[in-house]
Amino acid sequence: MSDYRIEELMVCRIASEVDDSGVTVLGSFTPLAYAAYMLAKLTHAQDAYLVGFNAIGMPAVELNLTGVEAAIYSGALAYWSFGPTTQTVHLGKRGLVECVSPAQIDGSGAFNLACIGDYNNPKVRMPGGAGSPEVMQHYERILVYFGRHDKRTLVDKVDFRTGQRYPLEASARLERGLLAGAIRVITPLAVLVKDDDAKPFRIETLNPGVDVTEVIENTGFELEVPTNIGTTAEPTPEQIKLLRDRIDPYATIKFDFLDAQSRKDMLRDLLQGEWDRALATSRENVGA
Amino acid sequence: MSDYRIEELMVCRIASEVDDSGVTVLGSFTPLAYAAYMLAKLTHAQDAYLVGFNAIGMPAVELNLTGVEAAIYSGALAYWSFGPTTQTVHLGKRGLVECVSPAQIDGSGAFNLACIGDYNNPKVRMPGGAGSPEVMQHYERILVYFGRHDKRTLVDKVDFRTGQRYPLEASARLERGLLAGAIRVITPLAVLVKDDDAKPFRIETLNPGVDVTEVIENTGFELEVPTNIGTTAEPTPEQIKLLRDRIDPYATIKFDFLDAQSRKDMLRDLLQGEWDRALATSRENVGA
Amino acid sequence: MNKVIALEELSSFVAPGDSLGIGGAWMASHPMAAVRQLMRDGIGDLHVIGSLSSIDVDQLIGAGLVRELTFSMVSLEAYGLAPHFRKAVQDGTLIINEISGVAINVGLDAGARNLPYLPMRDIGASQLPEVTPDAFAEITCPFTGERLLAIRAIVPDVAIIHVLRADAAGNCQVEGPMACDPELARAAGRVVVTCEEIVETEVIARNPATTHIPGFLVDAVIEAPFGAHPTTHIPRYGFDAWAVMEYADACADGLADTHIAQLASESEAAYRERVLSADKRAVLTTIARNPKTLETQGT
Amino acid sequence: MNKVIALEELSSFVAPGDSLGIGGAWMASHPMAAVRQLMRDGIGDLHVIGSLSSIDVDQLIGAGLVRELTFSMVSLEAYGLAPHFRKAVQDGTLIINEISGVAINVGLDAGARNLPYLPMRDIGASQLPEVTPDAFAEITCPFTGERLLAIRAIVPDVAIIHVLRADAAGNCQVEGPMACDPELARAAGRVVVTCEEIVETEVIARNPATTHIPGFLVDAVIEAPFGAHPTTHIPRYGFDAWAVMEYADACADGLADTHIAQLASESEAAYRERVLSADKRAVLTTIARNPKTLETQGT
Repeated sequence: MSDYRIEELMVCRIASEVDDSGVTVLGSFTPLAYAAYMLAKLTHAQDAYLVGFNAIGMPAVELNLTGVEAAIYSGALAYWSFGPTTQTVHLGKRGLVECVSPAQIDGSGAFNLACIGDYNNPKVRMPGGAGSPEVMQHYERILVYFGRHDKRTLVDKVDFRTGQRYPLEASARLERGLLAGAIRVITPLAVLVKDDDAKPFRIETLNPGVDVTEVIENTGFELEVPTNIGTTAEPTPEQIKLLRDRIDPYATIKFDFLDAQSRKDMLRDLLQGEWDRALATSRENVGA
Repeated sequence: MSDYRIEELMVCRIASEVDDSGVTVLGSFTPLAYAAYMLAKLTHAQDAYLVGFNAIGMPAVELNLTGVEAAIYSGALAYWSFGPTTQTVHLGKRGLVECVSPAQIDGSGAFNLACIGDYNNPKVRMPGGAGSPEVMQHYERILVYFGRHDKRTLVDKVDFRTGQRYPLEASARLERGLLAGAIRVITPLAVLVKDDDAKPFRIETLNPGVDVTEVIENTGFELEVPTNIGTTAEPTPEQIKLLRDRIDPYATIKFDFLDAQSRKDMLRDLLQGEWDRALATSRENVGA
Repeated sequence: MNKVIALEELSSFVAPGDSLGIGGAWMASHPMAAVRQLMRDGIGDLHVIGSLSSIDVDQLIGAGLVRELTFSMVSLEAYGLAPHFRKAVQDGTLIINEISGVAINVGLDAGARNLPYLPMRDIGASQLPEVTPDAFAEITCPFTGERLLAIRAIVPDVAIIHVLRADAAGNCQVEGPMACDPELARAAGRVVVTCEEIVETEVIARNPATTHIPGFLVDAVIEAPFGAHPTTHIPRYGFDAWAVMEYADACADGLADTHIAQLASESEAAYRERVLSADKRAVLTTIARNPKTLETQGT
Repeated sequence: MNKVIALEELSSFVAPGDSLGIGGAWMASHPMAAVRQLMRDGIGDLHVIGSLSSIDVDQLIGAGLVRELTFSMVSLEAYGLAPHFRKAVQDGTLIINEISGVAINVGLDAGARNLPYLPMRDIGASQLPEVTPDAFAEITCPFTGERLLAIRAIVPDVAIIHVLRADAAGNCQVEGPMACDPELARAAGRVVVTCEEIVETEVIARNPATTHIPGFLVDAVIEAPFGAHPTTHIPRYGFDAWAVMEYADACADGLADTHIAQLASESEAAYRERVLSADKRAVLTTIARNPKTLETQGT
């Protein structure tokens, strides 16, 4: 199998973490993560319990820009406000997989969603971390993904620690009443993993065709480099077909891999398509 | 107006405390209290917000032994489990009127629903207080009622303090973040009130035809006796009509005023009536 | 994910010695079919945790299955003191942890949140913290310096709860009294649900607002029609006060052991056959379907 | 009890200087009609409290009405950084209390319970407690000795929340995203609700399970169709991404002031007339009514 795009490989790697042993909550609209959860639900993890907004047990949905909320609610099995959801899932040891895509991560696992520059006098103020500090600390499987792998995102030290899973050692976590589980960083080049505060991130797998040097040279923090490093699994034809035909027919997952201007162009195109389709449907319905 | 029974006067006195300024929650099945809340809702307090079981904003219901749950749910405006209800209403300063009918009360306002005799080696173990300790402490208007007024119930010192509203002074309560409001004891003889820990219960009103000496002689704790004591308001003809015709057509409110054997007889009679009516309705429905 | 088991398999989920949270409150929605199954199987040495308990807990005590009881009330309401509870406490044969009713909810809430305690403002000058010191402590607010009451988390090993309908994955819907069942389900280590009816997931999705216990909290689902009987399960059936009065009378007449032995010796199907005559079923369902509400003019 | 007021009377419930909780989350169900009314009335010096904020908070900042902001996120998501929020923080003209998102829910929950704080286990090695020290403290469990995080109660003077339907007494129903609106309603001193539609109480009673905010919590009810626009209000209308993109573009092109001035100068009816063409309405309602779900074989 070679006919796949790098974002599709990343989607499949994320999807492989999703199963039916816990609850996975959709956060801010992050197409790559959404696509991965839907792919899991359409393949190996059909019983995966997903939560979107306040829709508990949401169905699998097609990705698009304007209709995701409606789809998430159509077929949901329960409605909970954030209170019970955060208490029961996020803090109640039932959170399974979390994907976060921060502006920066460093070798300690700290990530930054707050600011570039000094917190009190920032060069760029970013949105803030929403529930990511808690989620990063309390869920079982933490996946940090990036549309690019370079020293501007994988940095020596984050400008601000919005969150940091700590401690990382399984025994220390269990002793504190927390779920155990590593942090993984998933990028266009490789998968990195960290499960011990005293040790650096380790290269877990290299994406097909990527050389270990390329990873080291583009990472701003120290890496442990095992002698034998496996290759990240390639998507299967079935996965690619599901992604392109059903889950993400308009290729929204490209979003995280584009620069600002291309993103804007992509959004405009996607929205034009959604407008046209909705208007056509509306006229059909009137006609019917 | 003289054609009323003492329990009807007590119902009307309790009803007068209910208005639409807070939420009143129905506790264990206590016909006198239920009748009072329904009477308020059918007269001066039509917007009173009542909660029964998990039915938030329940309708007014007819009193009976087997169908109250169904009626409470029919026309309810929301469903909440005990969690949000107790947090928001009981502890959240929204509880308005609470009626409790313990085995004993003493001059401090302490009441007992646990045991006669020593707690660790009781002569009679009673049911326990359910949520009454919190309710007694957190609601605004506390009404303690008894089917009889004697020194076995209004005692010098309770055998066990299931609950005690403390402190009672409005200023001390507000300082502690609690709602202010007095405790009232409502009996076949009189209404007693206490709003200051340092002072005894005061006779607020005497029921029609009751002499102050009778109250003092039948009360196991010290009473403050003002020089001028008013008379408890008598029920109006409209109130009596509503109670007898609509709210409590089978006179369940007598229950608290009977001895054990009469209670049993009354329950048997009431249940026979409910069986016969339900069976007749069921056959009509089959016939229809 | 198919979590459906037979009532007879309940013992795979409740072991002797367990702490066991029992759902329902007052005379409503107690998981009585499961209580009867525990009696059939003789699963004993239990630490039972109730919210507002009645015949459910009284029967388990009567069957000799309860070592310890955490409770705020055990009562047959109009039908008298709970006879076995009363006797066991008076005889000193039952360890009791008496906790105020709202505090039990707070304790379950703490358990649900993976916390060792939660604060509440206070319960006045009650003596309960004195007789149940393990449940209550004082704590100071780190922001305001106020003295508050801390309630220890309650985390039952297993909870059994009765609901109206559930799918095979354990998504549970309720349309009548549910007590603190959702909090209990969140707090417990394992959750077994009995239901009036097992339905397809599509039925659940038709009215998600009534799903009070989502499937991810549930370990086993048991279909048990009239599973709350003789307590109510609105909107299906009203309160079988006749049966509860019969129980109270039997206990008062010294026939408690016979009554309990009967329950323990027959299957659930035989129980329904014996106790729920055609007339009784007609009466209980009619009561549930013909609510006597009173017109008011308010909003 | 009739609590219905006109949108124009909002200023009777929100005063300059108030702390103001704003409902909704991400791009869903923000009370935008009320936000626009605050801009019309120029009610300023506000301490805004959001959960997961977006264009609602950004516009209020743009209109110069926000003195202080308690938040976990302000974002236009795919449509970029929230321009006025970003500028105000970079320029140092806004007091910010940045709190993690779950902790905000915990703080509101504390407020709802009349408590000065609630504990949670921890948020890892985040720096937020360092930059927002008033919101976080350490506390020790009096039972287990565990170190926990205490979150200070959040008690807004007033909350504004948008819902699907409400009756005149303020019983509110929601069938789509509701964020932490119920918790916000319980925590706030006053609650103003805007709704797509005011209905009779009988309509509420028909499906009580969807009533997430009971009337006793609510002080005023305002009918505001498309009151969450341009954010979504499921099941009525989908996300007007076109309008949000236009807002982002206007701000990027230096036309923010004109854009905000336009919103502040027109009535809500004029806003709907201007922004919601027949085609736009058709598109937004079609999106809401034609959910694109994917068949799976799981349960």
